[in-house]
Amino acid sequence: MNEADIKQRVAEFLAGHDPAGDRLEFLRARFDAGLAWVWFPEGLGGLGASRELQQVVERELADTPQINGGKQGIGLGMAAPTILAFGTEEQKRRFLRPLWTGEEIWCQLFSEPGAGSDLATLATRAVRDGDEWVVDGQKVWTSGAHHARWAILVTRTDPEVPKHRGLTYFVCDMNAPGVEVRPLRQITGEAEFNEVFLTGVRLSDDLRLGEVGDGWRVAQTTLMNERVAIGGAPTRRGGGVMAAVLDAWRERPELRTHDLHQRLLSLWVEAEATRLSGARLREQLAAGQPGPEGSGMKLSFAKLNQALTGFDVEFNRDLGYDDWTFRRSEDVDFFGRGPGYRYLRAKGNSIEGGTSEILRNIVAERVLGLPSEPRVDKDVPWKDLPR
Amino acid sequence: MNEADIKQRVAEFLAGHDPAGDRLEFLRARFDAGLAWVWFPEGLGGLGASRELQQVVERELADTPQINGGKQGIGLGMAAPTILAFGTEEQKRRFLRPLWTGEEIWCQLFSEPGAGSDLATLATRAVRDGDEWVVDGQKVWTSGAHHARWAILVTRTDPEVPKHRGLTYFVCDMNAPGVEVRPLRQITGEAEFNEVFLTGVRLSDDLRLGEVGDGWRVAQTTLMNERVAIGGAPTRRGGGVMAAVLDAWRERPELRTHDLHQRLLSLWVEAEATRLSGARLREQLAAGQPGPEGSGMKLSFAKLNQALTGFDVEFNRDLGYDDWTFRRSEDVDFFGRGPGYRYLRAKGNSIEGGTSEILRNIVAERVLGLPSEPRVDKDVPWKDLPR
Amino acid sequence: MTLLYTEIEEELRASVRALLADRCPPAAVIERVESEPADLDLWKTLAGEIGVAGLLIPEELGGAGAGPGEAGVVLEELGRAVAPVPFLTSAVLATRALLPTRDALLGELAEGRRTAALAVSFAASPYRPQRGSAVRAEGGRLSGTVTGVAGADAADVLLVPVDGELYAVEAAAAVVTAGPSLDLTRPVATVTFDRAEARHAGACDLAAVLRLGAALLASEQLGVAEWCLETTLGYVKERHQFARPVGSFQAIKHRLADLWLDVVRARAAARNAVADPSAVSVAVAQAWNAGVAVRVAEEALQLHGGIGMTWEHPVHLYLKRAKSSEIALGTPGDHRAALASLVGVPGPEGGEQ
Amino acid sequence: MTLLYTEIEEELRASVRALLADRCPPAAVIERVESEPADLDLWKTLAGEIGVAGLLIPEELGGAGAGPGEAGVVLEELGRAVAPVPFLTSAVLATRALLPTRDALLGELAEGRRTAALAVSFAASPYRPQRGSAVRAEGGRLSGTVTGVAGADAADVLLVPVDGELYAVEAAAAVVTAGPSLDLTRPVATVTFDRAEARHAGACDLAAVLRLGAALLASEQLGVAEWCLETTLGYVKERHQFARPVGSFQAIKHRLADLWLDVVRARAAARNAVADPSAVSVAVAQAWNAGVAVRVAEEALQLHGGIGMTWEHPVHLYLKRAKSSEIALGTPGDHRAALASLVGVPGPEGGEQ
Repeated sequence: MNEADIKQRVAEFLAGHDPAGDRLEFLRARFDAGLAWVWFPEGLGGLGASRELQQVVERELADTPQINGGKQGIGLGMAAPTILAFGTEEQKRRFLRPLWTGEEIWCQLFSEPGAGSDLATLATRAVRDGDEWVVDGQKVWTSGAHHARWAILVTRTDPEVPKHRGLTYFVCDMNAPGVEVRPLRQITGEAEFNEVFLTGVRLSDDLRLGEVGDGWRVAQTTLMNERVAIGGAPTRRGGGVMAAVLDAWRERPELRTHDLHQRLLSLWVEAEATRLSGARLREQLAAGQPGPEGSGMKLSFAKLNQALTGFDVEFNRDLGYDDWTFRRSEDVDFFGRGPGYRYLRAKGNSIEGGTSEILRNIVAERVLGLPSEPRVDKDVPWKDLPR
Repeated sequence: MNEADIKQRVAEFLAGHDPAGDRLEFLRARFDAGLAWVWFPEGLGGLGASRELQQVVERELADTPQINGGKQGIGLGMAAPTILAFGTEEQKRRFLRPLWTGEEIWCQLFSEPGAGSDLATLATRAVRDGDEWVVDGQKVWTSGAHHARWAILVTRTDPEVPKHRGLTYFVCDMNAPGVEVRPLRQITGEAEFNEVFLTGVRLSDDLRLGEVGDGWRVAQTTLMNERVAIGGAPTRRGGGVMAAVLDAWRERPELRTHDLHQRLLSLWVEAEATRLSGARLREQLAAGQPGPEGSGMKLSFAKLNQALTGFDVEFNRDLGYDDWTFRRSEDVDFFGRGPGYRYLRAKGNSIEGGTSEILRNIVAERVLGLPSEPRVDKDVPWKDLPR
Repeated sequence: MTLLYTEIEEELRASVRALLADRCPPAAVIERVESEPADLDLWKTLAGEIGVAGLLIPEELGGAGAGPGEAGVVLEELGRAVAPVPFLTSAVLATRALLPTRDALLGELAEGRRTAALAVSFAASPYRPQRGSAVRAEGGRLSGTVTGVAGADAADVLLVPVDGELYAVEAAAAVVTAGPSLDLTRPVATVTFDRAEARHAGACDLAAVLRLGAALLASEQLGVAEWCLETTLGYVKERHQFARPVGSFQAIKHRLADLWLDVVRARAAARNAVADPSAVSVAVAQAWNAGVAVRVAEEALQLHGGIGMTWEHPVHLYLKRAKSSEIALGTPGDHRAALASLVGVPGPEGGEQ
Repeated sequence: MTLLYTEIEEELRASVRALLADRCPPAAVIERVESEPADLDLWKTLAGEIGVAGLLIPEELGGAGAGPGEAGVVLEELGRAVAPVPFLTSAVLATRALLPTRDALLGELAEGRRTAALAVSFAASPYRPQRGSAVRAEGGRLSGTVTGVAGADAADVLLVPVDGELYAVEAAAAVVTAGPSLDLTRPVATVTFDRAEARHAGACDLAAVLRLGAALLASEQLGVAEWCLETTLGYVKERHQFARPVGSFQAIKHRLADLWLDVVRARAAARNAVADPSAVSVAVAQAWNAGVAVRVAEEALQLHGGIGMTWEHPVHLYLKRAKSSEIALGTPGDHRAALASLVGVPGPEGGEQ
């Protein structure tokens, strides 16, 4: 299937469905026409085409009703590829369509207070009871949990074996009794995330994704898709966080000093070199030469954002803050807020989605081929690990 | 014994010995009067007094013939305290007097090509043969080996036990057959150091310092004294390497830029804060509160010297060098040479006398109490270690 | 002159630390910062029982006749606790402004019966003392606005420098408007005077006042950095990941060793600035310590991982204090710029570029 | 415009790399640098067999009609080998100076029959092209001195810009005095003309010439950084201390990961500068890559421990090249200063201070 075939499909679809009609009907029809994600199999929102062709579809359908990439992010970016890879036919048919149309929102129940960087040490238990599993534990850093219908969930089903081997992956029904969602307040004042307490939550066995004990492998698929998604958006020269800093710099000449000027020029160069390497990475991906550079983009962006937002607060000599109110926020409104907010929020960039420490380990071992450290937890049953 | 007593001793000594007479005779007499190092025992150059009182002696004898602190550095700073701590009475009487007067120069045979940071893994073998030991191996980074009469030497006497337990410490006769000294050229062009090849060198057992197999403990005494000696000299504000940079900065206004100016001001602040912490450390030592800060001085100075000398080359926009000639140098003539030399020589500051990496480990574990890493070499016989 | 702590200073530290441990644990600070940040009960005890409010005031004026060294130790402890009390604003800045006048108010300040604030922007510096101030005096009355005033929320009386003269205005005669502040534990306010009745107290060398404030702020920054470093050390020794304490990973160890070297130097710089509060010493202490406090607080947050990003963990209070203090009384860049002429490191003016 | 390497570039790289591996291993470079640094035999092969000398020269003038992209790849490889050949000085700087004149000498340079050097200080920059030059032209003869000239030792002919005009002088007609240079593999010399016979070749926009040189130097710096990073990775994987490869220690791993991020960005910046050698792209590439090369070389030395401090290990050749290149054709600070006006980040002039 090539670009012309795809264009033809889109044209046929548009001939039969009016973009000005009911939004949801239109999206459902688009899914059924295989134009949701063309590289997925036929019947599951795709056409079995190559992934690059999705760009053609997006271009052709740019003026039609769109899905909500922000609110549906976890579902689209993490749950869907995992369900596609490990789900039963029945699971794929049940979950993918409403996931894509946005009728059902997804969230992710992975991290725990005691299992952050070392996710595989997680303690949320799932115990089999006939055709059901009973889940007890606490998850944290869950965004969107309060309007999610489903969650992807990793649990420990066997504490007697080493930590990577005793995990099982589920789809969790967020409406099930025993699921409690509490907003988690951050240092910015607001709550983007939640804590999720699971108490005697019963999940039927057909919500299991992959084999019992194979949860680590399933979770790796999810996480691989997460890391590709972070830090990949193209920016223009002097754009992104730098643009916010430059606006202030140009508007307030009375605050400029030589010290700040030299530091800003250095940051400008770093931002531009980082932007260029992102552009080069996208060229590589487009040319089908993925290359290892992707692993580092998040690291570089986190450092740069933190330096720039810290600079911004200092430059503005701003002792104020815009709003400490404890409220639930749906999105990160980075540019709609003040320098103080940006400074604090950017601190999370080196923690969320893999800490910079873990990412440096990954670069060192997987990209540079450096030997791993002596491991003390490889062959120890999970229940005997020090914690 | 107090300050007045010491002054009296010095006065009596001066009454009997003319500083204008034979230099060596004067120094020998000073040693015999216990005024070499007053905190050493009587009969061994000292008076069993407290260490602070040495300052009084130095002040009172400032205008008399002096020993050569540079050339005798290893003997005075490392060999002497070790001999005092572990030597037999006979060894102390034999070695300490000519060591102090400078009649016999000492060097240090510790590091090996395969044993740098991990000194305890050293491979130079000493095998017992009746009342003698036969030594074979290669040492490196030995300063002053070419005019040394004696060396302090660590050898492996038992390869069958874990590495720290199979070491034995000797005084090595540098005139013995089988000792070969070769100058080791550095990146600066010159050779401050030597490689020393030991081939079938026979040392009598009475040159052994400490027990057989106890060499690691003896070497720790030596190294502790080395680290105290490094980076402890008082400087004035804007002195040291900074002074060399500032001279150039003031003399060549046409080379100044805002970039360089801001960087120089930052380095000036770092240099001053570092200098103040050195001054505070000396106050603590004088007040008998040693404190852990000493462990860090060498780290701070190495970083600062490297940054300053790198800045200096860039500021001078100097593409030249003063002299690449391969020649033996007795001392580090840091300030008599050009910026390029200082830049290259300062690179050694974070390697010699304990790398900055090892010093950070020491600070982290001994000062901050952080747990050590998992060790894979603790209980393995030396001969079975991977290398 | 010594860079060490005296026995008297160590005793003072012990008293302050014990009181703060009892009355001002981090959880209590978090709880109060959104309703009424300033803890005036605690301040009453510090001033009345320990006598910290009068440290800089001579005995004959009702104070303790101590000096910057003692005040520095108090600030180290207050920094370690991010204690929301007006010591720096009342007992250092306002008191120092008033000292040359030997005004009777000093006695009341010393006893802690009244609390003052210097109506100057906390973002002003010894080099730009007027930043944020626009107040004029007319016939014994003041009119105008000062932005970014620290400690105004806790003050009974405002000391207002206008054209080299110092005026005292009852807080009730001014409008003090507190907005949200980056530093939750030392919020700033806009102070507005509209023909407010003012008492002339005497002359005021505002740059000198702010310089002493900057000298002592370096001690507070040291305290902030110390708490952050110690708390992080404690956390990484306890927190396990990959079946090892996080603090046994070498990359973490080396970063903490480097931070410790920074803090050791911050201690020396802070003590030097209180032993000799000259322009050079103060500029060095601020240029170094402000950055160290921010760096250590930022690393503390990072090394706490996710928990450090939560409101319930106190590390954010320290980060916000550190970052605000970087701006307060001159940024590190301002202090470095001042050193250029103070120590003879001239800029490129007259040279190329 | 692409930031990737083309197939043609990769083929060119492979040829150059294979030749250098054979003829220019580090040990051979160390051996020759103190007697006769420039390897003219190697240069003859590179120019004659691989054709690198004519890359920037159009086909109708006897060259290969390639562009900065190909030249950049050659410089990456020459940087990786710290190869002592006059590619940058003759085939880039001198050639680019001569190109607008379409002088017949270009054909000889393209074939490698003759080698040229631009008689301009290597410490000059697009922003200060005259730095180090004091030459005047009188009646077809040149007099004066240029300091810090790179490649003069290997040149048959010197191209001398004087007041916007370019003159060609036979090397034999000038006095070339080489002193000890920090960069052993690309020494600089003082060139003196005493009424030297000169041929007027045409006009010369020296700033533009030096800008292209700076663009391509960024590729060489990338090559230097790559060799240092790769060699260090190889070393720490093999070198054992404490019964573990040194490269298994986390602090080392994290530093190397950060260096790799720097090198990845240096590659993007270098490719951008050859794809679009505009003032902004060149300034970015130099401001970033010069520092990366120095930083990676310094870390390479440190992570090699004692062996890195010895003359016999080649890492010092790279450190010296990196540090000299930081000064060459504008320091990072010079290039950042240029960006201020190029991209609209104005300085404080007119504001405070």
